[in-house]
Amino acid sequence: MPTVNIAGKDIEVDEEGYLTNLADWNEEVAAYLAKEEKVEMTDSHWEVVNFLREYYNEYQIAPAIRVLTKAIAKKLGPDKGNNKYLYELFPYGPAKQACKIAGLPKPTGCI
Amino acid sequence: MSDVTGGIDMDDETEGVVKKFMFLNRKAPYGTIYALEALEVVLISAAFDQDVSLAFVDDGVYQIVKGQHTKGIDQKNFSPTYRALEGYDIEKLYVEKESLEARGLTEEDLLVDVQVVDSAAMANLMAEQDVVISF
Amino acid sequence: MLHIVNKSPLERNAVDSCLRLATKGSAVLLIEDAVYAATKGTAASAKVQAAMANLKIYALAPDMEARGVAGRVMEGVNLVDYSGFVDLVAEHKNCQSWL
Amino acid sequence: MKFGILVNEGPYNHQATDSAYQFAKAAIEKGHQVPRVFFYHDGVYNSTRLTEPPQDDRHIVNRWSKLAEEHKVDLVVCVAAGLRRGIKDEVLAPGFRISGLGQLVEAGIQYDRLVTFGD
Repeated sequence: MPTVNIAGKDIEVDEEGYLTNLADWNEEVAAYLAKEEKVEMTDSHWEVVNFLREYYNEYQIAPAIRVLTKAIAKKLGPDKGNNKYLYELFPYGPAKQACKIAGLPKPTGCI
Repeated sequence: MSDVTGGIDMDDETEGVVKKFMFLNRKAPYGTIYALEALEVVLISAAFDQDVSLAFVDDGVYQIVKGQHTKGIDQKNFSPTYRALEGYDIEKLYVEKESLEARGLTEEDLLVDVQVVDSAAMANLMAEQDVVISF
Repeated sequence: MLHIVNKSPLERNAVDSCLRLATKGSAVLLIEDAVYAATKGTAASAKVQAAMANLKIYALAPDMEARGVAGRVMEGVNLVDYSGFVDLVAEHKNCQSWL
Repeated sequence: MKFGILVNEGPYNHQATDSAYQFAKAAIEKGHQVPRVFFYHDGVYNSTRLTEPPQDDRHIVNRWSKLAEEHKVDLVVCVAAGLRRGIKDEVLAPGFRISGLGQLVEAGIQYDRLVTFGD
């Protein structure tokens, strides 16, 4: 397993850069993962990432994209709860990029 | 790839067809993987806009009892995921009354809102499905 | 509806649950280890016999033969081969496997 | 008529996969179609070409491959269940492919019947 050094700590990631141990996640790790994805983290990005973490903590799954948009619309308003907004923040897909930055498990391809 | 379905390709044959799908859960969690992998299918089925219902019969009712703590067996506690189903628009959860009673449980012991139905009602629900997938 | 059961009634509750949740007029096909439910003289025979008042009971002959119980089939049970299994699935609007 | 088949158990341990195969074969012989068999849970182990049973036993994996070749049966292995159990593209026998659970739901929607075999 490759490791990356973030803020003086060796952290294990898989070939695609996903965290091997989800417990390793912290905001510095998130910032590093975002940089690898070429995503410049703004408050709006953090809002989505934090939302995903809360969702995961509550339900133990990463939400399907349409469930995510619906839940975000409910919590943060309809102007943020739509595909266009989320894709602007995470151009390669909120399911993939935002989940990775949020330290959620890698989507297995069927969600 | 479609954004709406979260990466699931839908071809033309599937579009517009709405069938009644029932996922019948009869096995307890953790002892085997069936409960967890059944839940994974249920979550995927939500993307297809079908008429989905879940039934909990026999030891399947143990999947949704409150107070599951899995740290000691080092397995993921997936019981909170049943509470996410509502957000996936899966709202028809049926529990067989006789199965609950046989296990000394009541509706208050369950971690999600369900409809408790007797055997006869459950039998009718099952009979009216197009597809029943049992785990 | 066609109910397919594959567990011995002497080991698991699949046959019991199936009989409890099958509506009147449904068909029950016993395959694999469930063919023991189609035999006479077992501790489960009486309830299967009683269920025949409301249900049509079938058993898969190749599974009975493999297990040496073909000669013990209960009266009223209809024996089918795999081709008959396919017909049963085709004839009924839906099917359900009691795993 | 079109039959979808779901196989939930691995080969040899449980009769489920044998019953599923006999059912598929009988259905095709009777002029029905079996457009897809979906392998889930330990059923994903039906797909590995590393399988080598003794010569006097049935070769469950090759039997599926042959059925796929002769009758255009789509043998789909669930990606999530496969990844859990070390089943990846590089070990697949001919005729099998890895895809998502959507293929199972789709089979339920598109075909006339979906028959489950498992434990």
